[in-house]
Amino acid sequence: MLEVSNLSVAYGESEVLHGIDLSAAEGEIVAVMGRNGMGKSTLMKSLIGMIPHRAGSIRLGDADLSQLPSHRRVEGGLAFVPQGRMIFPSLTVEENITTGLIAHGDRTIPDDIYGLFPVLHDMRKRRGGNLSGGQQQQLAIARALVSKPRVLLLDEPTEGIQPSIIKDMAKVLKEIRRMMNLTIVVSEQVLSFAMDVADRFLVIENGRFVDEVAAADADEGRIAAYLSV
Amino acid sequence: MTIRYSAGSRLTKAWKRFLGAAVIGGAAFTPIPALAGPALPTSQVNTTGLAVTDDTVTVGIMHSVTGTMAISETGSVQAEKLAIDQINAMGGVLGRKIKFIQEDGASDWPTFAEKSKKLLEKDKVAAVFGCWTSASRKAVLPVFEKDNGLLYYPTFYEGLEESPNVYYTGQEATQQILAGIDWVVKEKGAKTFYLLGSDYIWPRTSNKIARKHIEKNGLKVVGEEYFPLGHTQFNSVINKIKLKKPDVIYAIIVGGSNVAFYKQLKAAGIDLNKQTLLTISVTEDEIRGIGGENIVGAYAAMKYFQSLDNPNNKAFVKAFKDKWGQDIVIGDVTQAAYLGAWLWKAAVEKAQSFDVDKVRAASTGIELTTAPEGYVRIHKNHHLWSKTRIGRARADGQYDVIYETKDLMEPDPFPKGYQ
Amino acid sequence: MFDGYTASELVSIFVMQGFAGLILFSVFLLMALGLAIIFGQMGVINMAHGEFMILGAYMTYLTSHVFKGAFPGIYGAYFLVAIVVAALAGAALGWLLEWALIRHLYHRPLDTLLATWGVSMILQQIYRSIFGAREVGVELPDWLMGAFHLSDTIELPVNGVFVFALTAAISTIILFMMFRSRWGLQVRAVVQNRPMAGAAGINGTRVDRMTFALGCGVASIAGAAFTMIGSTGPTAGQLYIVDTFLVVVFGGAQSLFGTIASAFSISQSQSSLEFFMSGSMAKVFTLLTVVGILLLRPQGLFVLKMRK
Amino acid sequence: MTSHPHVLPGRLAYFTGSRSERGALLAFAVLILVLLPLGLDVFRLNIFGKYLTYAFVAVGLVLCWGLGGILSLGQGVFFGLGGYCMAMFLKLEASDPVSTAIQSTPGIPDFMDWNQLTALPWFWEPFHSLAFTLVAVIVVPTVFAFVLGSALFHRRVGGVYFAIITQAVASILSILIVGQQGLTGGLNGITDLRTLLGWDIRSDAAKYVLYYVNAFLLLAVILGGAYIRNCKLGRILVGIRDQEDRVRFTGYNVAAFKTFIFCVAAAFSAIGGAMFTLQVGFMSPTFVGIVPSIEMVVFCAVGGRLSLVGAAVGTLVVNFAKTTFSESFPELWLFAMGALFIGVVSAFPLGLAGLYERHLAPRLSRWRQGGSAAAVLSSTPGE
Amino acid sequence: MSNNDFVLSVEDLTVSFDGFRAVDGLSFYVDTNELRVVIGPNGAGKTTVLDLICGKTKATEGSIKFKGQELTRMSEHEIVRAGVGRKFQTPSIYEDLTVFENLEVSLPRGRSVLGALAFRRDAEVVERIESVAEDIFLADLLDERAAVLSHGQKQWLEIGMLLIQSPELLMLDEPVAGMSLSEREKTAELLNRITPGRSVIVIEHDMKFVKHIAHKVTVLHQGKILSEGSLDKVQNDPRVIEVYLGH
Repeated sequence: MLEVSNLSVAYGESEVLHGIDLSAAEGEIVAVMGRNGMGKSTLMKSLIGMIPHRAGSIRLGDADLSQLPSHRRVEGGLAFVPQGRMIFPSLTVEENITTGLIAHGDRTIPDDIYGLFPVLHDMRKRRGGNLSGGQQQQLAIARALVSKPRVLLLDEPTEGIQPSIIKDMAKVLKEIRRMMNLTIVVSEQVLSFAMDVADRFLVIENGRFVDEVAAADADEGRIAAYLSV
Repeated sequence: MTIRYSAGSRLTKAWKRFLGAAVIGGAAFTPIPALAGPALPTSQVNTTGLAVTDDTVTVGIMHSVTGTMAISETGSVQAEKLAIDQINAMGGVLGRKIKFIQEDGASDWPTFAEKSKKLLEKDKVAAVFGCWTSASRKAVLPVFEKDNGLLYYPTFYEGLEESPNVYYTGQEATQQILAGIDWVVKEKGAKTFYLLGSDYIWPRTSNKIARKHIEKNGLKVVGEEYFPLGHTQFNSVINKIKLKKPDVIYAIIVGGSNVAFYKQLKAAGIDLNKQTLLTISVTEDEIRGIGGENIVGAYAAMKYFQSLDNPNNKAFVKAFKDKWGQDIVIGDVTQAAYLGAWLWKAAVEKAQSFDVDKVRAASTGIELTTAPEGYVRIHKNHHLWSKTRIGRARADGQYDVIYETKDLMEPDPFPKGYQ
Repeated sequence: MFDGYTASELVSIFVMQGFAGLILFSVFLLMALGLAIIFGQMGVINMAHGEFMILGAYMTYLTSHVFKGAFPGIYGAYFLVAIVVAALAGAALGWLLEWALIRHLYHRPLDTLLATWGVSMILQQIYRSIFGAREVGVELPDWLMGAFHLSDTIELPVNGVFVFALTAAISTIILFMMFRSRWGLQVRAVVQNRPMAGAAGINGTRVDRMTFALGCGVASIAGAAFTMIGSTGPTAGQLYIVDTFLVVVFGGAQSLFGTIASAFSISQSQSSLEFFMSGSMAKVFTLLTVVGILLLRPQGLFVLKMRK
Repeated sequence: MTSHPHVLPGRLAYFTGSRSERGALLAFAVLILVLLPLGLDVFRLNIFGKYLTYAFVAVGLVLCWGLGGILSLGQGVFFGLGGYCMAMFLKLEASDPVSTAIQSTPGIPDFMDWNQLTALPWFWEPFHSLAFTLVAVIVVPTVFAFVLGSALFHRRVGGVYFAIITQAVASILSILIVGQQGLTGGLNGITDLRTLLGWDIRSDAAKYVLYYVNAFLLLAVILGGAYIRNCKLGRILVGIRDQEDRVRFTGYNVAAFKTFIFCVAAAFSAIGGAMFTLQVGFMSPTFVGIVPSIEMVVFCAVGGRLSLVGAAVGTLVVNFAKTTFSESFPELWLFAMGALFIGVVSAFPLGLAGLYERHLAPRLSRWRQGGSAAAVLSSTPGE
Repeated sequence: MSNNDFVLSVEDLTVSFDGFRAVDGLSFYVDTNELRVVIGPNGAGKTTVLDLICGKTKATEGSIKFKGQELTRMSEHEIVRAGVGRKFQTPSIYEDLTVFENLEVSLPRGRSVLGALAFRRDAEVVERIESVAEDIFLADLLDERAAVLSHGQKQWLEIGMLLIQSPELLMLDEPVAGMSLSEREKTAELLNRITPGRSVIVIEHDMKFVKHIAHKVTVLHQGKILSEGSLDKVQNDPRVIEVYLGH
């Protein structure tokens, strides 16, 4: 499904991702684990095209997305839930979701979105900026889902979210995967959440993958060593 | 103030004046040029190094063809070129064809100064026909005075100036204003006036003269207002006018503001057939922009209207349209610009020389019976004697001439009692 | 100051001055709307804005000629057609300009200012070459002439009412487009967070081009409306540019409602001041006040509060 | 890549800067002090003298805009104020009671008389003194810039907003000057200036003298600008332009520095304005408006917003082109000028000086230094 | 206790943006000779605290006292002149200037307009700059344009630009981001070298690095202090583990 090979990203003179290879199968949930500053967000942003990469390719199915601008990657089947949610604060909830419809020219928000996130339906006329962190997170996911992605990218979805909601979020993500048969790539540093959702873990340190573990073999202590303070 | 001339005595008096002027005698001035005789040697007609050859004499045309003033100055350029063409067709001046160098003042006063320096110091032109705004004239004046050039300035203007190096072929303020106000007082029984103007020296000076004249007659000015050039919002003043109900709106608004003013006046329901409005700034040229339907009924006081019914003018209008297109309109300033070249030619021929000092000495008393406006004569103060006429704007953009002063108005650039 | 006026005259002054202020407000707002879209939403300083207005005026002039020649029977309707023609012409030229020039300068707002100044010079000369240096007049249809008489002393000019209505309509349409249409949604999303809008699937490049074209189209509509009250010459556009920028900046660049409020306050103050002092001084005072307030509150009247 | 030795020999070196700057300055000095006076007649020279007065504004803009990142669209205000101060002095001298005997009130400038003024306004009085005038030429515009700049910069108004507000100020001042014609001469400006302390400024000899005064002042201003740029203050300005917060958090009062450089640019422009009045013989409100103000920015941009000499050369080039073009193809002039703006801004943001630095200078230095250029190129940055 | 004994005392500090309390009633104290590390998940308010101390953001409530002076009422440049230096998260240096010039601009001499005009690059200045350059490992690159430095070198340069002002309180926001391992080690050594005689606050995520430098660690979470003390203590604090690892 998603095939990333030899992806390098640099800010000015300094390279922060050094030839990343990543592949994810259809319906698979992959967690990219690492502490702050290790390159998780850079990886996610370069996948969606918010920052340019220096070398490497990003393929989704048969299509090479690596030279396309962000909105074309969305048309090609990628969707992105960024770190900090980045919902449009002065747009209403409904309008925020609608921005995701534009890539495919759809007109209406599918009902199952509100089915997944009933709270968004209740608050659809409210401004996005007035929602709580957890609600904004649901909004950001909803916005991504309406563009009918084949691969969903989530960048630190648990950041700033209450622990109770984090549990729900894990459930929702798995539900989404089941409903839409999506591939999900999620970057995380909260281990418990990642353990809940992921089929496979990749550990990133200083711009390189240093470890890879399947969920079945996952040793919590081993991964925690990379993450803990 | 005005001097009476009977048709019969006009020529004789001019003739006496002419003889009185101590210049090269002999060749009697006649507006119909003699067939070019043997040309005088260049060394004789040009002792100051002007651009005169055995066959040609070079003059300058200096107006704005770019910038905001290009709108107004286009007509002057056309008139000057027409006059030069016609003069050349008749054999030129002192047997020499006129060549012209055209410079663009670009609506920018310093550029005018620079271009006039070029024309006088580099090109050594024998005369310059040009300038339109007072500001541009003021900017070039020191150049002409220092280099002893000759400028024929076509625009009606505020007066207060009498340069030895400039001939003012348009009317100065009193010529336009006094006759106009006298007429409106007499014909319309006007008692109250509302004075309007664009905010610069010509409208202000003119309104000052108008106010003095109105008050001298024991009448009243009920309002006086000025607007920045290019102003387009006249609703406030129109409201004031509606409340003050003056007998006469006396408007000296120039340029693009005119369009806004008359359109808003009409839109506000002020019918100029009922409300008397007298302007000294709207010629047929301006009406093209304003739209005849917006100004129909207004009165204008100036010396020339395109519709003047005399043979000189008919020929002039025809020639002008033949050269520049049938749609064209001719306003007061355009006609005044046309006079410049002819007046210069007449003076040169009288002086039998292109030398500026000699031309100047010969100029006083030069008359033009072929002028489209009828007859003009150069006053010793370098302005023209001319009649003032009242026109009434028609919907087609022309004026009906409904009145003209019986006598020529004497130019009086420094009017005593009006300053 | 009010000596010599009767009470009823004072009422009339009040009403008519208020209306004069409203007309001025309409004019300012029409001028500023296009700029508010382009400057406020895109951050581009379009110094050729005035020339886009003049384009609309010339289009009106041409349309009136076409009607005079081809459909004299329905001449009165030309003005409505002209507004549409003007809008399309302005939008088309804006589209072209964005593609050819503006898109290369998005990260250099001060340079867009200089480059569009060059564009404005070129457009002026094009107008001069095509339409001549002289001003052209546009004949108003009869139905726009005259005044509504509310009382003996209170009269409201029909074209003023029309300009006001047109402004209200255009503003409503623009507000509707900005806040109700999908296009407006995209514009707002791009303004708030350009990279994220792209990541949500919005084509920012296309949105920019459409926004610029819309702003230019609105400017041309303003120009078409101006033929009712002002002049049309190659350089007429320059007269408006400073006023227009001040209206937008004073309102708070990113807020369309701010633009409306600012146009309203500037026009009302200028219109009232004009009654008490000369037009020149009224303008000086108004501009000084605006600059003074901007010194105290540089972000303008309205600021969109957003947490980044 | 250019490698400056970080220890400069002394303060004097601040006036000249790098080797290529020295060369450019020298070439420019030769151009305006030797080549132009030799090659041009007094008429053309006077016109170039006029262009050089605009160069003062352009040089000021290099400091203010190129170096400090502050784009002012109101430099005409300062040019005009300086010019008006000088014009007021000259006008008073030209309005002695004898030459104005014809007026209702002899002894006051003619335009006041036309506007029914019967006494000289108070603020004109001190302009009877040349010493006061010379001080006022600099001080009046500088104080004005100081008030405007400190108000705006303390409120952290910058970039586009600053540009628009300065534009509005230019617009206000020009309406005011035109509107108060009894006091200012209105749209006509202050015209017909003849003598300076009895010395006829219109004679050919005077034009030569004034040209040289102007040329030397311009070179002095360029040197002064170079000092500012090369001393610590110049680097602080560059810092403010590129990393304003860093400068603020290095303990500098950013607003004070911005105000200072804005004042310097204003003072430079004012000197240019005063020299304009002297050489052309009048001053007019057309310089105060926004159109000339923007044109002057363009002179600077064409020459190169980072190069003092470049800006001055740019001014000469654009104006010379304008004169030549408008003499031969007046209609095409605006097309050419417009295209120049667009071209410079979008394709050559550093202007002529940038082209020189990028293309000509390396070739020159290679030619001069022969093989040693290779050494310069091979010195790679750290790591 | 008398809070004036501390170089920096932050008390009840609160700032809210549109009702969102980014920093919420925070109090902490930093002593001289102390190197304090602030850690915490993204969005915890770490950078905001630094912004508040250096005056970039104005506090809604609370007090920040530095050597007895109330900083909340001072303007940014006054705070710097009082002895507070701050490094930003992304290196903010003057890329068009050389390394030498970057340091020279940061030198506290000639801070007024006239001072800057009269400033002379004398032997003392050169010596000072060269010595700081030595400290920050850039002695060989003094005449290079800052733009060509590596990311890590830029970080060092910005630290040097602060050091040259001899601040009594030095605040560094993620000083080793983008640095290679060896650069991190050198930076840790640098920080340990410069701490004596002043107070240093560092925001950092790299726990190996933190281990090298920290005297005391403050853990922020949602604008509040979650835990404070030695690195060992906070690492074993269950609340910290919860925030970082979940459960």
